[in-house]
Amino acid sequence: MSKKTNFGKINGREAMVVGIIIVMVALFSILSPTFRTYSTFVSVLDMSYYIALMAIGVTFTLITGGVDLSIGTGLICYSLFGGYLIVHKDVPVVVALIACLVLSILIGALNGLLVAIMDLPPFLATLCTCMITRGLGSLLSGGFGVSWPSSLEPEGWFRKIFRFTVNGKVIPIGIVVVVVLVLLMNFILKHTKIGRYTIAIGSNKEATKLAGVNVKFYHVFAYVISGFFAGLAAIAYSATYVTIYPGSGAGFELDAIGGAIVGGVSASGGVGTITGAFLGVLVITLMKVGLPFIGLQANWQQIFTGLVLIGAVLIDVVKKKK
Amino acid sequence: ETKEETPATTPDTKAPAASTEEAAAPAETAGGDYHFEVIVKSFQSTYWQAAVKGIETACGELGVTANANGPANESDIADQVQMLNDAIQKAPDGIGLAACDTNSVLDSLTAALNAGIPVVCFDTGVSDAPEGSVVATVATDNKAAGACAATNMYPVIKDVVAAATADKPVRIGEVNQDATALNIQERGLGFIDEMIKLCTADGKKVAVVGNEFYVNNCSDKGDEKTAEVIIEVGVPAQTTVDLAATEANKIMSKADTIAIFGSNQTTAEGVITANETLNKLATDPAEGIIGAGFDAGTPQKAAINNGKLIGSVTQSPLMMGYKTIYTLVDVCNGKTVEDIPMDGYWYNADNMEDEDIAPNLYD
Amino acid sequence: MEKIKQNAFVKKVGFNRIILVLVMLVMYLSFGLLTGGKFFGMSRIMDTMNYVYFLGFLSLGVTFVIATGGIDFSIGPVMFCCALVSGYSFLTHGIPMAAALILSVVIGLLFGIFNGYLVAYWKIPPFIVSMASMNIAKGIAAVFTKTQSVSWPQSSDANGWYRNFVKAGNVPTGLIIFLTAAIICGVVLNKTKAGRYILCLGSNKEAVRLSGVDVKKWEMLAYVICGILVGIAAIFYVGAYTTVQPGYGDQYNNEAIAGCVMGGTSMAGGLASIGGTVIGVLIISLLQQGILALGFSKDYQFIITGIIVIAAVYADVSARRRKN
Amino acid sequence: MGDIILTMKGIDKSFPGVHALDHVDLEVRKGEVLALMGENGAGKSTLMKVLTGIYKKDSGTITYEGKEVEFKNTREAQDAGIVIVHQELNMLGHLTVAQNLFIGREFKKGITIDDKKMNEEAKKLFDRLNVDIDPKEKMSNLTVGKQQMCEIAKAVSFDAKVIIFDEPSAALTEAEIEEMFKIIRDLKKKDIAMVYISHRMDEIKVITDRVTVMRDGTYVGTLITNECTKEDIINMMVGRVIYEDPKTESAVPEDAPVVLKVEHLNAGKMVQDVSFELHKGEILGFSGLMGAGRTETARALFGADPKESGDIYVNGEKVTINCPQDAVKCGIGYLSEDRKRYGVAVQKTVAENTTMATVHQFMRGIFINRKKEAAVAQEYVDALATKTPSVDQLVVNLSGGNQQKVVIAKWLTRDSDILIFDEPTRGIDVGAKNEIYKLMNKLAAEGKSIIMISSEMTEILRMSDRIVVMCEGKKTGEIGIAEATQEKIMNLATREID
Ligand SMILES: Nc1ncnc2c1ncn2[C@@H]1O[C@H](COP(=O)(O)OP(=O)(O)OP(=O)(O)O)[C@@H](O)[C@H]1O
Ligand SMILES: Nc1ncnc2c1ncn2[C@@H]1O[C@H](COP(=O)(O)OP(=O)(O)OP(=O)(O)O)[C@@H](O)[C@H]1O
Ligand SMILES: [Mg+2]
Ligand SMILES: [Mg+2]
Repeated sequence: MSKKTNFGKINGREAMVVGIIIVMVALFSILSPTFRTYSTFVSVLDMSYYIALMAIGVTFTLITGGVDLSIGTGLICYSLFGGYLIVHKDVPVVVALIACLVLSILIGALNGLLVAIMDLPPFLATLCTCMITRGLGSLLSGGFGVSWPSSLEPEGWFRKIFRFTVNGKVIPIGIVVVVVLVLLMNFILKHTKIGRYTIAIGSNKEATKLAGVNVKFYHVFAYVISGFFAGLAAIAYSATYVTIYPGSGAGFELDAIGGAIVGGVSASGGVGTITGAFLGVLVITLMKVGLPFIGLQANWQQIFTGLVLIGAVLIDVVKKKK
Repeated sequence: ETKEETPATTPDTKAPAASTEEAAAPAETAGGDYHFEVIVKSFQSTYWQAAVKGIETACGELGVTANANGPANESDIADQVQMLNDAIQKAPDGIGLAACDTNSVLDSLTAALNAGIPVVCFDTGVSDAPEGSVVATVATDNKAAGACAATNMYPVIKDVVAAATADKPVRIGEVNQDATALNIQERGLGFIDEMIKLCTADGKKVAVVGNEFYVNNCSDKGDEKTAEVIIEVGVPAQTTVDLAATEANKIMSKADTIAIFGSNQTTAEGVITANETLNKLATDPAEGIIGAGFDAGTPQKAAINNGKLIGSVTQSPLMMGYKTIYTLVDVCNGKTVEDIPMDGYWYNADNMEDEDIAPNLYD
Repeated sequence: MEKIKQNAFVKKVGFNRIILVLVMLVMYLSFGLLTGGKFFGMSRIMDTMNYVYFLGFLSLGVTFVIATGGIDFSIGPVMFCCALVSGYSFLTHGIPMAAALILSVVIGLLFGIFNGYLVAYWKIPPFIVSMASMNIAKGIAAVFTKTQSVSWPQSSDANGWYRNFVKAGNVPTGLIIFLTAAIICGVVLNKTKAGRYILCLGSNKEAVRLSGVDVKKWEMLAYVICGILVGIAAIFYVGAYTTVQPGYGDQYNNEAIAGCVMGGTSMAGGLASIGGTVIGVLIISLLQQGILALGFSKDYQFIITGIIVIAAVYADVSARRRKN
Repeated sequence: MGDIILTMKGIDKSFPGVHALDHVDLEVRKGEVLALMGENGAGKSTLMKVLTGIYKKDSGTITYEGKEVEFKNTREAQDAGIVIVHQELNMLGHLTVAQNLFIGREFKKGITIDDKKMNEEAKKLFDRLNVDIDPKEKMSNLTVGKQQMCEIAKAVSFDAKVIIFDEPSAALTEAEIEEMFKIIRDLKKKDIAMVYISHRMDEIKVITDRVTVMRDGTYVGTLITNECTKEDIINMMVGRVIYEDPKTESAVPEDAPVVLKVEHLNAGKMVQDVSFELHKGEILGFSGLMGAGRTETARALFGADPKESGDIYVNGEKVTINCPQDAVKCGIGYLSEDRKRYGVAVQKTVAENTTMATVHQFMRGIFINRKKEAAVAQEYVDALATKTPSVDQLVVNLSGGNQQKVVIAKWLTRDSDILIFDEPTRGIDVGAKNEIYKLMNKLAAEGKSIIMISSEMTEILRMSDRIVVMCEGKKTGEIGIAEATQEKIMNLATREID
């Protein structure tokens, strides 16, 4: 009843997810000696970057009571576009990065327009932009897969945002970048107007409108944030992996949304934290990376992911019943 | 290595049906304003872009036209079948086909046969094709190409393998994109079987572990407990680069791993990606893991130049496309044609610039 | 314009649906003309129909789920799971073809029960349930088949008789079966108790529950019907395209859902039109086929489908808003 | 009395199917409290929503501080100094009290929101208003009354010149109402004009200066509070409409059998040890303030919400009711207080809604016999005089009263012997209201038994044979209609339970 339990609830969920992470790490480490190496730790992080960045963005839309299904194909679309500019148009990497982000913001704004202004159901609207970005990505890149400059080339400097090597030791600096962004966005969600109104829209859109808030603007903005972070995720993806193939990317969004939900973000709006979403993403990535290590064929990871998702939501359902 | 520009005109042993079909078709002049439809597996990777380039070159040389098309994804079987059907509808003088799936195109091949359109398969053969529909296949012998990687890798790791004991076995990894596509299967098994052969020849006991398909279909899966050399096969849940990298990472993280082979562009890049974190790849087995790849592409070429991979096997997509058109024109001109086996070429930092290698190393 | 809209016939069929039919005809004609008439050919039509069948069954299935206000985007992977597991059982474990076909439907049914139970009885949001079952379907299929693709027998094969469901000689049996199924679905949705409750609970679940109706049962039934239809879709998929690979199938979710909502089924639930779904599926298939036939890449199809769906749904949403 | 600050003239507003405001006039003066009265559905809320820019008027003029104005949204109205406390709560359950209080006008520190300052300011405001609420509490954890006080505090916290209270007292306890009156008197001293909408006659006499009365969307007239009697106001409100004669004594014979007996029903905090009996042919009124737990009692009884304990007997037989199906099988029907949310499926037709509980009666084999269904639905449309062009009309296009009749028809087709009417006339216009009263009396006369939950005292006194009063989840008393008075009921409804 008191504010303590309020706080307790949110932190409780996060604490629980941290607990799950610890248990998973312990389990994998016991079952597989190769798992408990520095490099595995780094590769878990490597995979978590782009999913976590998408999760940060999509959490904003989830909190408004919507969803953004276009981030996965969007990510590939932006990444293809940027890569195409570098490889085929010889633009400097900085320009490509900016182009990536600009395109992502535009697609985010398009989602916002469809959902907040044209009042289309978020699921459907973003499903359509998912299809559109999937096609657009191939068209913008001329239908070809592209490879961004490698870390050995001077133009590959952007890869050092996420990972660089000192004396043969890989420093996963990306985790710092992502954590800073997580904390920043968590702060924005909790302590700025943008965040406040995002929660308010998810809580009761009509009442928020009656309070004189420019609901449309903030609603659109949530989708722009989602798009923008898909753009950042595109950069992380391009920086971590070698070649970007058109036609891929569908399904990435589900890892991000799944992570957010495991981390306690409610699919019906109003509830959730960015830190929670980030921790949830770590669970998903750990599963992807860890399960092959303990000798389970890669396909088991999909079954486990499905079960973990249901389990996570079931906790909420059972809690609510009590 | 078969490097003839024109196929051998050996006595007519194959595809008699096709030649009679052709004879029945309205006679065209040899210079040929022929039009062909070419269907590739997809345009996703640069591999196929190279193939299309070869097709265009051949068309330019012969003065024929060809229209290349392909689904968005190598797994879009349904789309490719439709494309093939559409191509047949257009009644071209011939069809070049790289089938995503060899079984799903059979009905369409029958339709092509009935319509009197000769089909040349390239990259991937269709073994069960109805008699006479496929007049020739221009494809890499994937088994040989996979074995080629093993043959070239083995000398480098020979000493380490020799030193291996049942108590302290060594591990050779292989990452395959999937266990479904015929060419990947053959390639993967080709590498495994050759490696087993080479190791057993040196008196080593070999075991194959990992993905069930490869374990069950290799020449001898052995026993992991007594083996001195363990070949571990990883297959990602889906063919995305991140999951391919995870599989590579899993294998490369193991302390006893001495070598790893990525059996196509995606998985070879997976190995390279995993190495970004692990930093274990080296050209000397004493210093780290020996890596080998398959196909080309900028990242692989760079990795070879930088001493991350000792080399890679390239097919010649360019030549395959090129020869497909030549074969089709021959068919149209009533010549008898034969299957053209294409070789896999081992390339490394030394021979990358060679005249007969460089054109096949697409970006 | 207003006059047309007020016309009794137009009102009954629905203005937007008539527009859709027109869109479809225009598309068909223009594809026909652009391909020099080849698109009109009988065998071409049969090809198009191959795509209509399996997508149509998926779309019919998901229509029931969307009618309850839910969503299921595990249908594509579940369809592949059905085809893979039953096909693998046939090829490797030697079960008879008839049993394999039944198995396919049963697997679809089991997924329907699983999804429906979690949604209706455990109150887990449909979105999350389908996200989970999509992963589970892919995983099970891959584990069961040892990540092998499965090629069903050809029509020339002794066991290839199942292909007669798709096409028997030159008789488009698939069309007959699909239309019959659509009519049955239409009857179930509009004329039976099950359909009535599914639609009503989609419109206002709480009101139906407070009327003393076992809403959980009916809500679950929608998912079960969907599951069965997905199992049937699997048969039509392999009947036309022979081979299925593990790990895929998601690409058909979007198209099936798009076909359904394009036809006027509301994502908010309560409003569903089987006729609309059939038209929607035809449009999607035409688009898919036409774009391929014109030699354009599939990318255009994605973009155009996305735009058409947005337009169709926006038309519905704004019409409803004007009414209120 | 102060100068005129606000004039509304000839305001007209129609909703599809409802002419909600028909050339209404209104005049508000500085430093006065103007009561705006009228039956449910008279158009009071609509008029205020037009004033504050929530609805766009069809015609008419609004003059504020001498200038003609037209606010496009609440924000503009707020900025001009007109704020409104809405009838329905507009809370954001996921945010704290302070965050709710300052939503849309947060204090800022740089680009961030200064939650600390907001909490402090909220504390100051609550201290000044003498309300005991923790600003850091999550809004959804407050009682309805406290939430309402937050809304009032929020209105006060604006530097407003005109404050509109739309039925603020409905959810408040006596003590809270006293607090609110203090606040209002305070505001009056500051020359702030207020519009006070309430159905409670006593409050009107205590706190307001003038009374403007509306009826059926029209302006009837304005009285000076001190110079008129309750009866004057009621006459103006009710006008030509003749209500069913109020009951003065129970119409139920002494020996009428007990059809429903509830013993020691417990369901959460809102239903604690509730027991009562319902006789055949009886209308049993349930009275109490909002939040008294009557709805919860009804829902628990009906099986709509889980219950912890308690026995239910129907016609003397003990029954188990765990879900609405069980209740329906026992012959119980429930008309929810929130029609739109729990009563009708608005996107479905009248016929479909009518047969919602009884589809199985219209089956021919596995098919629904639509003809028979339509015929039966039409029968009830005629019997209840539901205004609808046809039974194929979508319910969303019907007015509230007619929607209510569709819900009643639903239970009548089911032949339910026990009917629970939860706020049967909420949001229903005067004419329809009377028809529903007639209908209820008719049903009771036919031997059906009715539980009627109502927050309107007049309705309770007019319709009930017996009255159960609840307060904070407990039954606090039971009075026969012959002895019942408003005061007695109010006493029981606000009784502090030891
Ligand atoms: N948004 C709306 N759409 C359609 N009809 C409406 C709408 N809002 C109000 N009405 C109708 O307008 C009429 C006046 O409603 P209003 O809420 O103004 O009454 P009121 O006097 O405030 O009643 P109460 O005392 O119950 O609050 C009613 O018949 C109501 O059903
Ligand atoms: N467990 C609870 N905790 C907090 N608030 C609750 C709880 N249960 C109910 N409430 C609130 O109290 C109100 C209960 O009112 P309820 O409808 O039961 O009372 P009522 O006597 O029927 O009054 P009315 O019908 O006039 O609203 C609900 O609107 C709800 O917001
Ligand atoms: Mg009102
Ligand atoms: Mg109530």
